[in-house]
Amino acid sequence: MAEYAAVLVFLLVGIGMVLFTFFLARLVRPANPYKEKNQNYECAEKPVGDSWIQFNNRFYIFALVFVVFDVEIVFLFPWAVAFGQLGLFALVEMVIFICILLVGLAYAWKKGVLKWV
Amino acid sequence: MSEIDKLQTEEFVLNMGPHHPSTHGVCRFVLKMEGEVIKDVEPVVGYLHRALEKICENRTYAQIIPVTDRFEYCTSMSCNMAFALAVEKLAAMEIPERAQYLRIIMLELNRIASHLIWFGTTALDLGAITPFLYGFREREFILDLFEMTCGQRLTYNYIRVGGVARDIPTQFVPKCREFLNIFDACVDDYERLLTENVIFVVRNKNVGVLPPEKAIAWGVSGPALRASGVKHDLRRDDPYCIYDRFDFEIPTCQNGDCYDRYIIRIKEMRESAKIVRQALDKLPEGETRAKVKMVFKPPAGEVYSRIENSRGEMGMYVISDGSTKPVRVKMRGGSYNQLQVIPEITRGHKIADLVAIMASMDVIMPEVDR
Amino acid sequence: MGIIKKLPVFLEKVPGGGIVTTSLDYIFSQSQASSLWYLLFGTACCAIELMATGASRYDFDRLGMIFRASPRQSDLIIAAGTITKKMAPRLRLLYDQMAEPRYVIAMGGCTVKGGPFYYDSYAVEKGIDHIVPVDVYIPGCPPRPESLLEGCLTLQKKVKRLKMQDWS
Amino acid sequence: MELAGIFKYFYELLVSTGLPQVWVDIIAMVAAAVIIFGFLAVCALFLVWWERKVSAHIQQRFGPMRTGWHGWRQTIADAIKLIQKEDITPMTADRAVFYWAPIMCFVAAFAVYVVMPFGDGLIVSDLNVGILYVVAITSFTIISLLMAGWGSNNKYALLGGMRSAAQVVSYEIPMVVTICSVVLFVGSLSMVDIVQSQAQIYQWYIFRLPFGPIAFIIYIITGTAETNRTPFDLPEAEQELVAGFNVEYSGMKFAMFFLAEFVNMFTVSAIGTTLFLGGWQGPFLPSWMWFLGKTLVLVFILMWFRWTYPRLRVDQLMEFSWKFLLPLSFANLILAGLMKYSGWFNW
Amino acid sequence: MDREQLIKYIQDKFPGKVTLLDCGRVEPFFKVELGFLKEFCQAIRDDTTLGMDYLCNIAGVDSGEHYEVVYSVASVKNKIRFDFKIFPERENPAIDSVIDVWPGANWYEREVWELYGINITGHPSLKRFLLPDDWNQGHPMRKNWDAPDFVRMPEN
Repeated sequence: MAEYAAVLVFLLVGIGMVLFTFFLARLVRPANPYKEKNQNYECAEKPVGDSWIQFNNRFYIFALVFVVFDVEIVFLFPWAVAFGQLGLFALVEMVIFICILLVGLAYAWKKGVLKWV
Repeated sequence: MSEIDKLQTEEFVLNMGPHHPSTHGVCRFVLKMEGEVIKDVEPVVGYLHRALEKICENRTYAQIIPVTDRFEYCTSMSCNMAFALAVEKLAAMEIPERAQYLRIIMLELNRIASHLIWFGTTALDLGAITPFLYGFREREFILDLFEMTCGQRLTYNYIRVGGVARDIPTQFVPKCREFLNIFDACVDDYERLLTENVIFVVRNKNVGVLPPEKAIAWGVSGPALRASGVKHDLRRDDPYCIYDRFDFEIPTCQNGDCYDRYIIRIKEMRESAKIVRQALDKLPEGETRAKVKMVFKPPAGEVYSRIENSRGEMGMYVISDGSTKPVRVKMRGGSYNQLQVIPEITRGHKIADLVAIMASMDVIMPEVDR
Repeated sequence: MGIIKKLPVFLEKVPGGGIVTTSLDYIFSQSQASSLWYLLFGTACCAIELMATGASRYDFDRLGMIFRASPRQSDLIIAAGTITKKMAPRLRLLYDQMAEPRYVIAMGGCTVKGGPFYYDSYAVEKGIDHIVPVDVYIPGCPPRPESLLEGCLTLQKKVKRLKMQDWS
Repeated sequence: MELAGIFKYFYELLVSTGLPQVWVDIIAMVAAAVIIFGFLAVCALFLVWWERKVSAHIQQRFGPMRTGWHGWRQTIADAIKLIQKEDITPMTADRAVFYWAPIMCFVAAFAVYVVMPFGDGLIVSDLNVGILYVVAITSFTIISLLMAGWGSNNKYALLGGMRSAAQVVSYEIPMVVTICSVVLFVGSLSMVDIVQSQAQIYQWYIFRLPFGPIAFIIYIITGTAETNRTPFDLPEAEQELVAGFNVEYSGMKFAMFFLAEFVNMFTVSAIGTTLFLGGWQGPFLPSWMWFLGKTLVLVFILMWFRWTYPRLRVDQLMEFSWKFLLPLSFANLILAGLMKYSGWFNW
Repeated sequence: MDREQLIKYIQDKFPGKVTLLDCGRVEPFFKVELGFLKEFCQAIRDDTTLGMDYLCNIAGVDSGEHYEVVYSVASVKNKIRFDFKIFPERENPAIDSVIDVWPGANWYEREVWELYGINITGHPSLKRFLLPDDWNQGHPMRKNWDAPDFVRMPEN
């Protein structure tokens, strides 16, 4: 577990360093906010409506497909690591597994899910 | 498929412009979007409305020529030309031979320069930055030629009523030949960068298809019209100047999509170079300007004259009442109609396609707003 | 903000503090001057010359100037081209939305004083200094790339003279 | 001149002070983190400068020339200027999300370097899940871009953020599958093991025909997409979305996105070096030089892409990933399995 | 079809409604009766001999005494071109829209409406076009128009 401490240290040091530069900039930079300046930029026009809207659902479907595949990949990694010891059986099994996955992909493709709008 | 589409997506209104990198000036599109798909476009123009026509009403004919320069600054020569042609038609003037040939050389060089700007900005709008700089590199050669002729890089005031302002300097012809010699290789270079680039092709094929009937009905002209398969070029169909003496092709394509418009313009650059070469060969000696009185008063009358500019039909409608100033000058640019038709061909496409269509139509805002 | 403005006042009292102040001034103003990112903003004819200046022969990048499309990240508006009455509020808004310190170059006759559209035009703003504060004026219709580069160098000189106390 | 010895010397010096082991380790790690942070800052500044010079020379220009010799101080000046820029938060923005997005973006890019094998013995911590950790931590970048897009409450930023999320999500899978095919050969997830399994030049995975070159090309394509660079730079497509997700960011926050982009580019190249080009392995020169050299070559290739290609459209981008790269990468994985099992090129 | 033939053809086709004006220098200029505009446009577009399918230009004119709207039309396939004018009334000028005939007329008509104040009946969206959204100073292309900040070119 001790090795993983490095990850924690890196995260903390990273956040710390970035915050430190922000602090440094705070000392130096001007600050003069007013209404027009803080208005959202929309090509030099006043923004029409809010941008927090119900966004295109297609996006969430992509996310779902992604999650499906990502979970499969979690299974792939241990298989790949232990492949040397497992031999032919593992290979055939994984080919079947991947084929099932690809059938899923083909289904999604046919259903038109993979069309980004 | 259908189940997904039934799920609700909120429409939102997105302003694209007036300050936007790819609206070619200061045009604004009010887009009704559904996700990335454009449901409706409304162009809002007028951000560059400078009242050129009002200004023309209070200038003498000689003073109007520099005003027309600002009407369409990418091809100022043809603006000069269109106006000079209108006034010459009014006054039924004879133009010296040498001036005619010089006009052709300048117009065609200017067409190349304008197409090079289009080439650069099109590539830029599609995300390729390097072709932009290549296009501008060759454009500088042409600008050098113009500069040695009339002292300006962009607003030339060179083609005047009755001829051209002054004769070309002696180095012009050799320099121009030098440029023409390298130019074909340069166009090959551009084509290598884009024409068969897979990404460029998929971005442009079948995007913004403009069928020929629609193009004519909406008044689209120039390369955009020819890309739809209509062989219409005023240099041939309604010859002005001495275009009927030259041998050149009018390229046409069939599909009318962005890619065809690209191909047409690339071919046109080569054709223009061909015309310049012929004109240089035939260039006669002699006067460069007809005798025009200091206080120039064309007879009363009205004329609409049109020429083929790099963006399509450029028309000048001039009313003279016999005094030193015109009653009315109306300028008509090709971009006006091409911008007008953009909503028609953009619905259902994505933002990125709008950018590509805008680039391929080669819209330039001062021609619309004046 | 505020602390840095008071710093010179404080440092003056310290022996040798002047050295710190001047060298800080030097570093800050030099780096600001040599990295003026300009906003991609052009309306008319001058915009073409602005593009030509950015292109290979004249090459803005030599001076460390690159374009940014968003006003939030740019330091400089080169108002290239005619500003009409319809455009004027938009230019002001763009200027407002830039992060300070920000500079304006009025490029071309139209932005300086209306240029060829001063007379007889009902739609052109007669000089953009009615709308935004201008640092450098470049006359010409349109100015040549050389004069634009000269204008930028003039602006650089102006920025290099800035001291910490002057910061807004 | 191997650098590992120097670090070892300092570590032993620290041990000899008699501090408890825990403290020694923590101090060493913090020191390593600070050193790598410094390295990355310098590296990113260098890459920005380099990119500007490369682009300039591709385009027959000179690029920065006025600040120092060939403008070497240019990006330093840019950084100091960005420190002086005002920091604007739009009034309708979600302040917390808006504030933390750049931090997260940079930290995600930075934390990868825990397992980066810079040279022989130059690795902060050789985690036994190495490459999986890299894959996991780089995914945080998407969240930060999404945060930036959402937090700005700007439509362009939102479109940019959404695009970036969809894009990275799509390209993640072929990338991971490709990495998986290398892991299959190595039989370990540790970065050091991956490097050590390619000790000789003919053992580099790029040369293991036929699977190696395909895997490498898929990796480079997906890597370009993951770092949002042309032809996949849709999230910040200047000509479409003004500046995409970072349209509202100014000053130091923008600088963080900017730096993170270049750090990510370096990361992708470094991982590519480790996986396919034998990492630090190489004759004569010290290992870290080999590592840096190979990485910079890959970085150069990414830059070359950027200044040559136009940009894809968003739906074409997605289709390319799902309909072409994904099946190809799975096929390649099976191919790799067959190769490993049958023993071709498996020396 | 040359100039004389064209004049004759049009005068024969629309007797009484269309008259030839003498202002045309190159191409013929016709005057079309106020109420007859739309019908005329439809007819010249659908006529096979003419086939004026292409609208080049619409220009509003204020000659000082009266308003005019000038249409320049062309035929892409027959390669002929002519212009015709219509004279709206001085008070409350109004003309018919020709969008149904040539959709490209849309913006030209908007412009005429905005700059000359000539009302276009049947136009779907007469909104502010070239002038600022908050413009309230009338129709600037009219000859007698003036505004406080409008500077005329001084006569030398």
